[in-house]
Amino acid sequence: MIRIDVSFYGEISDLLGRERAMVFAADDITVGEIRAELARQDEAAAVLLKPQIRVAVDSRVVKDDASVKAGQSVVFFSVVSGG
Amino acid sequence: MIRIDVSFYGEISDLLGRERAMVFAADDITVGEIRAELARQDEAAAVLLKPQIRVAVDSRVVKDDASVKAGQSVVFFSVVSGG
Amino acid sequence: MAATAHLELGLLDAGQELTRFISGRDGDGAVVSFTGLARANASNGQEVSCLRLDWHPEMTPRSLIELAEAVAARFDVSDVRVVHRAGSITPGEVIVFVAAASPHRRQAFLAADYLMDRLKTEAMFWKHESGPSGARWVEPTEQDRADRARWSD
Amino acid sequence: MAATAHLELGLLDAGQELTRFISGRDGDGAVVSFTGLARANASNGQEVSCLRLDWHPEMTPRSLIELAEAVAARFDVSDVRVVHRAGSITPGEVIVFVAAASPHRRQAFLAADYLMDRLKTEAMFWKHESGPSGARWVEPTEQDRADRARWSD
Repeated sequence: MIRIDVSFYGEISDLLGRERAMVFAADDITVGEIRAELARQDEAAAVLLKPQIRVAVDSRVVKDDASVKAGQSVVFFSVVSGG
Repeated sequence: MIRIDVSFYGEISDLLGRERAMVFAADDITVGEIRAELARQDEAAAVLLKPQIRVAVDSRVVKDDASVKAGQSVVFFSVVSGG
Repeated sequence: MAATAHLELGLLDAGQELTRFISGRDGDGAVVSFTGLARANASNGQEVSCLRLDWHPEMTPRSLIELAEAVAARFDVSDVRVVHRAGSITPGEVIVFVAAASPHRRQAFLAADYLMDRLKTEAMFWKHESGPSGARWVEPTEQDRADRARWSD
Repeated sequence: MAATAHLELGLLDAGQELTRFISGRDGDGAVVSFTGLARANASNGQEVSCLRLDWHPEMTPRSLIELAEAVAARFDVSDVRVVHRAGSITPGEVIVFVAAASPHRRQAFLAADYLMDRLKTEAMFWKHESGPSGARWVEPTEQDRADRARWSD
């Protein structure tokens, strides 16, 4: 059992809030599995399946096959814009 | 007889000073005639014959055929550079 | 070659930033700055009463310094500075200040120009406008993407 | 569309100029500034202890406002400002400050860039450097002329 803190930034935070804790039976899962699990739990989280929603693990942007371990933080985020 | 104040800006002012008053017999002369007269009076003023030395009458840049009347000021100047 | 970045949660004083950036600088000659101001109207013309820039405590500051360093490495500049606001911003307030110093005028212009194009599309902020006619999230415009695409990377 | 120019015989405070220029500006979004600083070394590497900018009481101020107005007419900018020092200038001091404001970032960059290229070759100043190894008059460099030639007029 691992617990992972997932947070949401940008437009998706309107639908999903800022943060939620998730618990998984496995020791080691992928970012893609977290996306799928969120979409299963919460209809609004289907937005996470859009390709422009990127993800970071421990503040590093990664692809969906990146693994996540206990204690790591996962951030899903909408399109960024500075300046 | 007319009197014309001639001044010099930039590198040529090292050779010719800032200003000199000139007197001409005619009522109306050209800038080119002033250039020639200066070069005749003063060997150093031969520098004025170089094409990069421009001239203004009453602060407006003109060509050598521009006429100059009593009371007008003539400025000869070297290459400019701002910024 | 130096690059510094700062995430500012309070007000950003662009004049003071410029004063600090040029202070004691007698070897460079050229300093170009860009100041981005919050506008009272969105690109669709609607009135904006508040702009909010959401930010992530690690990713956002890191994105700023990484972009500043990329610019310092790419151009012949001696110093690059980025200061970026986060949080709630009122129209007329400064959102971002960038500056580049170089002995070469064109390099300073290019560095500031490139840095702004990258900040618009890559700085880790999430921009939200609200006003009397509603609220919306703001993404980089087509023009921002075209500006970014002018550069080879 | 506004264009203003000022010939400064004292010190030029670039930070204060930027603060004034952006004050109350909530419609533009983009302000680009260029600050030119007196360098401690000439382009040939020789130490410069004093830079002197000679100026003409009528032609010099007029050349500044004419250049500012030409820039304001050519680009999609709402405001253009030029402040230029004249007289004796010590290394590290500001020689020139220009700023352009626009709703469009690229137009503000282009306006400031073009204005500097024109000031370098057309502003009515005569520049004289002196230092321990002698004195010389300074003309626009080949690079300045090439920069000016990038524009169609």
